[in-house]
Amino acid sequence: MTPEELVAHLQEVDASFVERSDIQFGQASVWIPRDKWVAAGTHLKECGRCKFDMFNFMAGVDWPDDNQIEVVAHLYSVRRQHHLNMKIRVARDDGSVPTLSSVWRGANWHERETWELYGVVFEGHPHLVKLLLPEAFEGFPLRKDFLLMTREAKEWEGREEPGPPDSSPRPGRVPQSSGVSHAGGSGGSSAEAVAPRENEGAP
Amino acid sequence: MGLVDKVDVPQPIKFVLNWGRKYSLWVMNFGLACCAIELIAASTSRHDFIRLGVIPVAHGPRQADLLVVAGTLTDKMAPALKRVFEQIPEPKYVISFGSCSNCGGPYWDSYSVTKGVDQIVPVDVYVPGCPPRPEALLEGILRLQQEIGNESLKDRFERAEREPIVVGGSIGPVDLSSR
Amino acid sequence: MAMTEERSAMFPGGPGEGMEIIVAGKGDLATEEMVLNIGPQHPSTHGVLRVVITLDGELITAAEPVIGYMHRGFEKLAEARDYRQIIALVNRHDWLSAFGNEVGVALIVEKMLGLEVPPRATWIRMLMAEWNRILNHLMFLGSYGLELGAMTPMFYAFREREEIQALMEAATGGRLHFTYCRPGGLKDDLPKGFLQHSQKLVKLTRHRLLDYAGLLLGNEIFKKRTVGVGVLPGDVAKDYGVTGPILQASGVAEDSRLTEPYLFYDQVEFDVPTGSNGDSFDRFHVLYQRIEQSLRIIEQIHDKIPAGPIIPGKMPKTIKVPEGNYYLRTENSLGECGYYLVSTGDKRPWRMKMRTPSFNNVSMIPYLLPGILVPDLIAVLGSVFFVVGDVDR
Amino acid sequence: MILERYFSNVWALFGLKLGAVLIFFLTAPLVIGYVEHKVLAHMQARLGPMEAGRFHGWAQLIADGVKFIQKEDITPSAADKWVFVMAPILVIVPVILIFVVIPFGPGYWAVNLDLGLFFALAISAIGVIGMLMAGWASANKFSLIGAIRGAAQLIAYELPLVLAAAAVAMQAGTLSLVGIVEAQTSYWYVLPQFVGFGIFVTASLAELSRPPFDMPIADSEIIFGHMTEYTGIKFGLFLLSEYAGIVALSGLATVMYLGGWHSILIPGIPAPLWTLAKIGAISFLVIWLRATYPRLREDQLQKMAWKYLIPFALINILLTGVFKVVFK
Repeated sequence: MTPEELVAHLQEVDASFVERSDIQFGQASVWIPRDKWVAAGTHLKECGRCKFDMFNFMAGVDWPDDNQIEVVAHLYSVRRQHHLNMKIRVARDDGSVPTLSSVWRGANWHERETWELYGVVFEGHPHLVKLLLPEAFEGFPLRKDFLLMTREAKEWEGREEPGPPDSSPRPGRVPQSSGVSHAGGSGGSSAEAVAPRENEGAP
Repeated sequence: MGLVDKVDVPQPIKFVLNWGRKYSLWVMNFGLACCAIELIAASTSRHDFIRLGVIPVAHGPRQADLLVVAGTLTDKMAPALKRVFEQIPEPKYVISFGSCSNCGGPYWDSYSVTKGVDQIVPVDVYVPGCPPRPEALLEGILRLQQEIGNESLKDRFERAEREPIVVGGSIGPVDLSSR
Repeated sequence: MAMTEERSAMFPGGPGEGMEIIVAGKGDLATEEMVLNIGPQHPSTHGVLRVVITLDGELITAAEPVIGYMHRGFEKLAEARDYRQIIALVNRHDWLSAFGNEVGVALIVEKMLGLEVPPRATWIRMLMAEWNRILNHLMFLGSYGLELGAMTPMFYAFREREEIQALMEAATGGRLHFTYCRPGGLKDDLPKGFLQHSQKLVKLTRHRLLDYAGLLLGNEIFKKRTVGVGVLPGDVAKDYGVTGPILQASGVAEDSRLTEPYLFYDQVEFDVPTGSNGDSFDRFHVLYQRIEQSLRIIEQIHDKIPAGPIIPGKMPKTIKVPEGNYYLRTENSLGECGYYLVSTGDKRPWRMKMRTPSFNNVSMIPYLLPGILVPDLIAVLGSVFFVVGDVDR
Repeated sequence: MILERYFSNVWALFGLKLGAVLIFFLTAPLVIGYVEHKVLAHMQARLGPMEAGRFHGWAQLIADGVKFIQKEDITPSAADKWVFVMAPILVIVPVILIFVVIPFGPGYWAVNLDLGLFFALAISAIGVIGMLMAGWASANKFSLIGAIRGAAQLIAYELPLVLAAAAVAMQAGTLSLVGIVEAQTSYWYVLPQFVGFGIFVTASLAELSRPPFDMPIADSEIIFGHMTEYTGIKFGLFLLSEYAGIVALSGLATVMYLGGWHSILIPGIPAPLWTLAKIGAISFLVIWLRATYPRLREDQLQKMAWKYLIPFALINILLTGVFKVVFK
């Protein structure tokens, strides 16, 4: 189903499912209210037309200026070959989201990871324990207010603007402005023309 | 073991002991990340460090005497490395293989990576590179064997401060403290 | 004894199917279960995965994988780097197919920028991605034999890998991490005579593949150790979000190169090998057949590479991706490797989620392990193809 | 015995024989170990040890021995000390005793027991106790699993070993190894006893836990099995006993099936060299198996022993009996 049909289908199944929806780069995103989260999930999995049988991943996105964390659950249907982003906005400090691990088994680990990196508690999760970080680690690393200490202590002294590939001076490279292309030789059977290098140094 | 590390053994016996240790380095490959693949590549047919008498068969730390730490050491893994290092019986040597284990490498600003293995275990040879080529490991092993050939166990056990070998650096030992 | 019927029914065709396993229940002869750590440092866990298993004799009753020993925090570091610097970091996660990761990042930046990539660059990217897939699969062909006790396939696999790495090093300069992609195209063009060398190598690799067929696939002990071990039904695999050779071995022909063609995968034909009952032997056999498919794709690419530039004429000095969020999926060797990029128009991503195949593939291990013997645990762990850097990111 | 002609004093004779057996015991495993390194290497497209001892690394295992002496001798604190120390001795002594009984040529043997075969098989069963002691004493879960697997495997494969040997004893009519070799002048026992030879080699492979039966020291599952906690010279003794075991059981197989020192076609070569050549051939087969086969799971192992090897061995004894009655 195309993204528009998907959103329309969801709205007509239960109007309260979809708070807000938008389509970017051909992918549908649907904001779902907190109390309808599990109901929407079960519908998306069971319903014959959507058939979202694969729980792809779950990502958190931290929006500090409007003090919210957005939890994105990306679903994919192997049979219908279409995608959907289930999104939910939760308060930054003690936000909590009902768990989807009862609907998809793949959600179990993803929720544990999102909890330990963002601090969003998943109610009803069977085994909400640290997954990636060591037990003694405090703080939620992926939040914007968690700073990388080494970068604070010493700024990265490498080049700030790496620029396009050919402009960076590398020892032993023939300066490109002379138009000599050190690499040519395209496909054996295809045209033997040595490819002149067009990008003679970016403006 | 009681005698060898207390008294300075005479030269001919020391030569035989060093020769034995030099040509029979059983490797405990502590493969963590991408450098582990280059470590395996160094032990298989093309770069084959078994020719040098370095046998990669030691699976357990008890039978090993060369610990090659290859890859990114994270804070969660550090106690495991400390325990494995302590399980290896004495005259043991450590090669830190790859920039991640040398100094944290491309993850210099990560919150969960230990910046450099030498905070956990004393390192004898540093092999720079990300990942270093297998030939760099071979050079590291050769220079380690060269040093084993003319060292004396007595001062090794007193942990006399020795300059670590840096592969690819200047021929002589590089003074790391000044950097 | 209720315990006995229930146990032998649990794994038909598994070990001790005929044997009556008398397990003392509670009360008088209750045997105590032993907790064993297949620890972070173990010869056969491909790096640093730890599985805590509770054993009853040698039969596993429960298994809990503990990961995170290789967690380097890529997603946080990606927020502190700009798009060209991310490519140098991203290929250090699935270190067996590093180029696949780079292509993913380059593609998502080009898609959101709406950048037009010259066709030669796209074809070379496909060529490198397929060679890199073969490198990855050869590594697992070798290491799976080693886990079951056969030492020789590992050395043959690395003999082939050295040949292919020499070819890729000629173009990119790296053996394992190529950093050859750039948003918009490639770093350099192919060196002279690269394609002839690549054609010769395709013939050599195809001829040498027969060694593995003879040494492992035809080996009765190998079959005895893998057939019927660690059976993963298709729908459970989909439920866990498992993708790649493991899902294909369970009979689901899901390959994002076919369902959502990226690069020029719609202009080459290849088919997706699938297994019948999803056991360890099928997973290994599917992996073996995928190499032949990749060789087939490479041969088609050799005739289709046009001449032309490898980077668009005018590349901006710093790349600023327009505002928005998008998820792009690519078929890396171990499964679907996708990037979810949220950008606020800055030169650094606001949030870059890396969806790695191994994380989901490893998450289904607690389903596979209970009820099998310890040596089967190693056979099953080996056949769940994962790279730990991919699992922990 | 050749030496009896020159020395009459019993103690001198005893000393010399003991010296000969010990020298053979120390050199043969080193040769076999070195051959294993090189053969495996060339089967795997690589060179194998080249540096130790300048010419093609011939001194690699001597370097290993010199290194093992210097290693720190660790006894785990939770281990019970005496059992831990005694285990390697109990594994290595039976192998030395087998060498005492094997005849290498007419007159080239340490002792000509008229119960030679019975003695050799009984002694080789003691290795199990050493393995169990090692596994139990090192207080390590992996070594406990390894030891128990080893014990189950060795007991299961003791029976086919003895039954195959019984068929040979029946064929030759004597239990003395020298007698068996002398009975094979006209034809080698490998021809009529082909099934017995297969069973004997398979069972001896399992006895030594060599691939494809190396479940007890499955290095990818339980690190080194019962040897996990051993360091230094104690581990060296275990390794030595493994290689010496190959030589011992190949020796037994040569004596029983390949006609000991009897030559084929080329008469000129002295007798002991024939025995050594045949021992080398069987050892090469054992090493070759290590390069090609993965290891079996231990319940498949047990199934193979109880369901296939033992019935075939019994049928073999029946056929030998019929063969003896009909042709004698």
